[in-house]
Amino acid sequence: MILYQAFVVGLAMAFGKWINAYGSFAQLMPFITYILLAILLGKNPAQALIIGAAVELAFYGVMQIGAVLPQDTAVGGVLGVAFALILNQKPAVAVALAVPISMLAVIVWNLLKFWFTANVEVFEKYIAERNSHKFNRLWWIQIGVYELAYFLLAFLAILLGTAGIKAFVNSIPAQFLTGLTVAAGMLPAVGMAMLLKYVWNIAFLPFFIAGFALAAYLQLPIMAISIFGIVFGLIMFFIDRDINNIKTDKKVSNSKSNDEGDFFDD
Amino acid sequence: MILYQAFVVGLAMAFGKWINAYGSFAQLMPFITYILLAILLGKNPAQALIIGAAVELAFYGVMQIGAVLPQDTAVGGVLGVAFALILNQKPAVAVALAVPISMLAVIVWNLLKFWFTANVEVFEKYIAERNSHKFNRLWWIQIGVYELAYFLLAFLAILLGTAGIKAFVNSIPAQFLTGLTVAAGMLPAVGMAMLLKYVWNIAFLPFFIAGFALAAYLQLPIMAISIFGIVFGLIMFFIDRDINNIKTDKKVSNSKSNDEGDFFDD
Amino acid sequence: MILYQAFVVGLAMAFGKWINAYGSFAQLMPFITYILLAILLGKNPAQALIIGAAVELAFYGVMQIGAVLPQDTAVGGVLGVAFALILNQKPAVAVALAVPISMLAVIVWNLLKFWFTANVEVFEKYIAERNSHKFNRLWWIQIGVYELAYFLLAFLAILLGTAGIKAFVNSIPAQFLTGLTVAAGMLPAVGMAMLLKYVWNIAFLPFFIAGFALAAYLQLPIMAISIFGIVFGLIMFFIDRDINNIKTDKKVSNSKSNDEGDFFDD
Amino acid sequence: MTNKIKFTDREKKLTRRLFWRNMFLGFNMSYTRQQGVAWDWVHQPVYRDIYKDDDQYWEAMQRNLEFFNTTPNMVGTVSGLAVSMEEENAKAPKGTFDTAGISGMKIGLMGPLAGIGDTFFSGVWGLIIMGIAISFAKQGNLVVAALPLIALIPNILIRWYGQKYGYKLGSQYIQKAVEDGVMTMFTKASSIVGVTVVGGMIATLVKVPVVFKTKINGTVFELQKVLDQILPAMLPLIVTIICFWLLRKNVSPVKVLIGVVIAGFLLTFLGITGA
Amino acid sequence: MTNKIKFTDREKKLTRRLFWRNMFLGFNMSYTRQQGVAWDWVHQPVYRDIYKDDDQYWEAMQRNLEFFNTTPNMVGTVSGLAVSMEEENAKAPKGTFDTAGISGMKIGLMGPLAGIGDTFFSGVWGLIIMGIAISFAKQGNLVVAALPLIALIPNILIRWYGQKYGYKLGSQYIQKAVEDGVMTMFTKASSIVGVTVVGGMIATLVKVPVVFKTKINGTVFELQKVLDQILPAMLPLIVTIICFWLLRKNVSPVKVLIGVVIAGFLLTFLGITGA
Amino acid sequence: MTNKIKFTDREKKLTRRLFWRNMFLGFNMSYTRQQGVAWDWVHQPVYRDIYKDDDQYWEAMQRNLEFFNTTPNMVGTVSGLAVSMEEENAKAPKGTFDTAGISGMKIGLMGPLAGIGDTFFSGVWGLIIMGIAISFAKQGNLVVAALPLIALIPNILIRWYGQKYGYKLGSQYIQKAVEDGVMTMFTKASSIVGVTVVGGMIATLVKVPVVFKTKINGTVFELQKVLDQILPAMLPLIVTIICFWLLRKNVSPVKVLIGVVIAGFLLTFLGITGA
Ligand SMILES: OC[C@H]1O[C@H](O)[C@@H](O)[C@@H](O)[C@@H]1O
Ligand SMILES: OC[C@H]1O[C@H](O)[C@@H](O)[C@@H](O)[C@@H]1O
Ligand SMILES: OC[C@H]1O[C@H](O)[C@@H](O)[C@@H](O)[C@@H]1O
Repeated sequence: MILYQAFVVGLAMAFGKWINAYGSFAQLMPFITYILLAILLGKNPAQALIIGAAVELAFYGVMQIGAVLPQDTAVGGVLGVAFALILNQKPAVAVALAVPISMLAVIVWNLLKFWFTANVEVFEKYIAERNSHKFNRLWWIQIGVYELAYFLLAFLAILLGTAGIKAFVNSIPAQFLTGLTVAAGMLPAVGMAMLLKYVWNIAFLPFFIAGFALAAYLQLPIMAISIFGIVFGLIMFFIDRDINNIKTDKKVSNSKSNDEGDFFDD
Repeated sequence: MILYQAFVVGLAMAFGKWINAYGSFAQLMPFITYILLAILLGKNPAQALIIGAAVELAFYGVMQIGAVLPQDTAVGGVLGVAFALILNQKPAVAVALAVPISMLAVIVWNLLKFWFTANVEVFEKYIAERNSHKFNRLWWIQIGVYELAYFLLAFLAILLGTAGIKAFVNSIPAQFLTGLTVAAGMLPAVGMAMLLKYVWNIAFLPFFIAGFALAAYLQLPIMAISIFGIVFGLIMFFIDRDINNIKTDKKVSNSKSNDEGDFFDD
Repeated sequence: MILYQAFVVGLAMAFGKWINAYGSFAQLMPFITYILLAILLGKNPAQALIIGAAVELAFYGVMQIGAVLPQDTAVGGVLGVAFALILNQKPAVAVALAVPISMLAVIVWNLLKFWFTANVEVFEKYIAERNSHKFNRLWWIQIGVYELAYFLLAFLAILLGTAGIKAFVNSIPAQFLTGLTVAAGMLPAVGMAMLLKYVWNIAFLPFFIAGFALAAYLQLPIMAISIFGIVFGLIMFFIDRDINNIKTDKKVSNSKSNDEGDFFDD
Repeated sequence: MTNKIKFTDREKKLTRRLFWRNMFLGFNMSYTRQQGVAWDWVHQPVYRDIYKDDDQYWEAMQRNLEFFNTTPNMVGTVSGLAVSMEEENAKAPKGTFDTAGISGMKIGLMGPLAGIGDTFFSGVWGLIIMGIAISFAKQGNLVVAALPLIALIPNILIRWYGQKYGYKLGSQYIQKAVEDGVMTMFTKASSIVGVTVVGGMIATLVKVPVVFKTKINGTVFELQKVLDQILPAMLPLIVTIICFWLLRKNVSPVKVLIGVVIAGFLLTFLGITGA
Repeated sequence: MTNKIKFTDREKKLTRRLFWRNMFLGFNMSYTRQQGVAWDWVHQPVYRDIYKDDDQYWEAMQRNLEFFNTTPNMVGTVSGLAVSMEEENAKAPKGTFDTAGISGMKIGLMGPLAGIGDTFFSGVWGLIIMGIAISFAKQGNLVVAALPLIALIPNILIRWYGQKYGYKLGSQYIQKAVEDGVMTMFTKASSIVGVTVVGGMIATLVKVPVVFKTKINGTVFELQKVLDQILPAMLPLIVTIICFWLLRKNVSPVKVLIGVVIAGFLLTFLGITGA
Repeated sequence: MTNKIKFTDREKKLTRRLFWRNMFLGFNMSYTRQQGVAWDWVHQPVYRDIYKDDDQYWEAMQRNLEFFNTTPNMVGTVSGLAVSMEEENAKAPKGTFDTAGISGMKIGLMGPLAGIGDTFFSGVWGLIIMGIAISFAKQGNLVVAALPLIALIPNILIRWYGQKYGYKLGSQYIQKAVEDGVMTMFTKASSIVGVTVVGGMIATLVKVPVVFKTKINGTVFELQKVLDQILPAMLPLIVTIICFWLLRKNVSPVKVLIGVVIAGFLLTFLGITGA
């Protein structure tokens, strides 16, 4: 039983990490993985979604840009949801497990990337040797190791960790669980703040306030806020275009011809 | 009875078509005609309005610009409402009649306009002959024929068509009426699309989206949407003015004096 | 009893007028004074706030700019609230008293300011005499007289006016009170109009309309309207900055260096 | 623009007459001259008054029968301007005033004025007034009969003041407004209002009521609810966008109209939509 | 702008003293000098400290009694700048520093600063704070007593930092801000906030409650309902626009006020409005 | 941009192959070359096809192992361009085509494309799709499994058409777009959408539920209610601003994360927040 569970969680994990890299399909979203996981574990997929929603909310907005990956949300998510499903626990417990796991799992990725980096010169050597076969072999070996590593990580975590986690979860006092729920509810603030930091420019302040006010006062759903965001973005785009055209005109009139303005006219 | 009905519907029609041309008073709106129609037919004016609202909704947004007149909504409206009132039918029936009639009636207008066109050289001849009297006579004859044509159209339609329409309406199966109601509900989409086509410019996209979102999410009535539309229009007007002033300034500073900028200042 | 009441109202008045001048602390708001007043009079502070709210609403938006002070709202407010509290009257009565008193009280201020103006040459003389002591003495005397004048005004109004006011208030017919309530409800329109006049520029029209429509259709509270106002203000600020940068660039490119544009960049 | 314009008694009378006659501009349109014949009939009495000389009068009538077409509500300005120019012509010694300038002005202004006029009157104002009227009429509320009074205000004002200022202030202001781009800016602003309102209308007036529901695993699945959760008024929006796209591909409005009716019936017969 | 400004102990003491004395700027205003006398009283100790020479001290007192008027909350910047200039004067060999520059700066800045200050403090901030305070007070909620703490934050900050930066960074920044149009842009932005809020206030705070109703053909006709269907808060808007229009025609505020009161009574006696 | 692009059969096959291989760009990233190795593996078959000459093929492989990093979804354009340049190289007589141009283009475009790509895909699109998905998932609604189909549309389109146009239309358009500032404008517009959505998310997704209440003078005082009266979702906003401020001070995200968790526990233990 536990062996089977460990095995299927390992599979789900391998699938999740594949999706993480392949085609930037991450927007295929972890929820697919959670449904898969629930089916393989013989649990209710709807329940898996509810647990998964709590976990994804806590990860909401976290993203990797350039080199910095603060949390491996795929690993945290799969294991958090898996433990909660196996132990029939509440979403709060899944969050409690997912967050620390996601932080620890970054280490695995760093190790893998370190090894990939070491291999760059091997690839170079194969090219110098004009050996396509070896080049491709190493490419696929790396991908295989990547997949295997995450499979094993999940497999071992379930196999060896379930008993301990169960004992741990059962010993959690009620007030601690309340604290956990509150903390999980606050976590999306970090993701939001990271996103803000990435795109921030003081000139965007009014739109930030507008988005907040529309949601806070008019109780609009995410879709509506997004639509109004698109409205703002487009308005500013066209105003910028008009302003920009003057600038271009000015430069142009000082130098060459005037046919640049109509790039966007239709 | 039927003769009287045919006569008063003819009158209402003549009135409606007069309003169509005189002083661009079309915004005096067909509803006046429908109230008139109900009173003359001895029916409830409130009921006429309810039927008329369904018909006008199906015509909503249809407009003539330049040469193209896709539907003669005045003719369709008067006859559709008249039949529904006379036969005590539901709004959906009025719509079912009004839409095809409005399309057919365009032919009448085209015939009339064809004749007016042929007469242009007659007018020219009268001017060459310096004959004011004949010029004016032809002018009023044309208007008389125009009015009479629509009067007769309505008169005959009621006189000859009522029995057939009644039989036809009674034979309509329930599901067909449902289909009709659905189709009538969808028809304003065509008017909206025509308006959009007329004014469209990609830079207006954000305002289109905004209008839609305000109505879809905040359930605002037409008046409110219009007010927000005015807000958007004015904001863009003043921003354009500012941008434009720079352009003007630029040209001006290259050539002549600077007193143009204050055309709008107050 | 009445003496004590007159005395404490005088104190509250002196406090209120102090706050009117000191540190532009008017935003410390009359409500503090009303709470104080209620406590000193042994009345319910919550009730004082409710009465005060009605009075402040009738004064809402009235402000002194430059020389023109249309109403001395501090005097009107304290006496209006004081009479209503002492006579256990409704907010409408407080408004009925506060508005005319606030207009009359402007006279007192004009008299005081007239005397201060006459004293300017005395101050000049003391400076010519190099007499710091006398300079400071006159300064404090003026402040003392200012405070005392308003204390006495309130003291006498309560002492001598209460009986008359009581008789007057009791004789008010019901319909008159209704009229009063309606009039009081309409009064903020004057304050709003004054504010508008002060800041008006035709380019602000869309924002005025937007503020109105947001409140009228979406029932948003003041705070929300303010937030949307800030959104509008900021958006226009940044658009103006962009437009302005072009203007500056243009001038600059015609003359000197280009380092001015980045004053605001961050 | 000063609003102190002094008219002589004769001018006042002419002005009023022109105003009323211009109401007929929409009658008797032809394919070749559009409102050309109407222009002549409208200005007849004014030309008579201006040209004491019969030759000149008939020359003017002949000249002005030319092609003319603008939004009738906007004609006032052109009328006023044209009349003031005809007066110049009447006063000038024969042969010194080039009447081509009158034609030029008419042709030059009728286009931009139609642009603004159609956008504003058909695309914005008519739309709003009609929208409100429909919402009253739906409830059988007779107050609707009073709305035209409001609706006609801009119509009357633009006709009257357009003509007045056109006559007195001459072409320079309008010319200037066109050159300064104020005209374009105004049309753009009007269009924005129109487009916003159209956006709103789609969500409130176009109806595609989905009644389809089914049971999946015992839970009822109502298609309309799921659609609303994604985007309220999604189907009306999609239908309108399809129509818009077809019209832009120059499919004739009538075909689009018939297509929509057929779609409505089909969807209903398939049990997807209903009432 | 760097926020690392080093003050000596003496400067710190002076700064604090000036800050507190400036609180009195609103007292003892006169028609001829407005805040001129107050300026002198406020700066007395600072001038004493700067000018060891008694002649110079009294000359400064005399000079600064001149006309001065700005939004009291904005005085910090001018104060800081003026003091730094007086210090230059004190250090400069007699007769080499032109004190007209100090007057010029005071006169030059007091206007724009009053523009921003009045707009922001009376037109925006005061309005918002008061609006919120009234909504609390209406319910008798004593929390209102805590609001001044928030309300005074910008007052205190602008006074304090304005004075600090005015003193240390000199006039170039403010000069520059005025020239770059940043000042105008800021005033405009503030005004937009104010105008928006006023628009909102009209709909929420001005009340013209219509109670008129009648029966037409058996159906009850409630005027307020019909008005609301056309435009909610229509009458408050109209009343305010009329007041605004009268004020722009330079009708005195007091007359407008009395007019509104009379209108309120009249409408009530006629049975149109009520409570 | 014309949308009539003719491809030969060979080109069609290559195009499709490139498209699929590019899906692997995110694998096997290294610290030193990021996606450099993946680029080589992806373009292997295309280079093979282009360079009949084995020397040239291996030279290209060696050359293209260089550092490369962009948003994988945006790679299409660069790929298309690079391939067309390699073809020029293959056709040109040896030594006449400077392959530095290929590197230059790759390095020059990968930055701006990553800017747009990360902003749009992570900051806007992903955020919205995930937000909607979470709201479905919360209710256990399996419809969520269908959302990826919508979510992947822009991904696929940009990959496919980017590559197609990149290949055929060459660098001038993209170059031009960068120069004209269209690229910047687009990134700015995307960022505005992102920032707006983040603002909205804070109010809807971040939860700081205050349960503290007490009796003052017999009336119940609920802290959450008072806070809501001042500003709904005030605490979520404050928490986010604090996090943002810490991140801007370069506090590591992990520390901020831990800090928030601790704060959540503390507030709960103190009886202020709860569930
Ligand atoms: O387009 C200008 C004008 O053309 C024709 O005269 C008619 O369609 C009018 O309704 C329209 O306003
Ligand atoms: O206008 C500047 C200033 O003038 C006077 O001093 C007073 O009315 C102040 O309230 C105002 O701020
Ligand atoms: O920033 C560009 C690019 O950098 C890395 O390749 C990854 O972090 C991607 O997710 C990102 O899009």
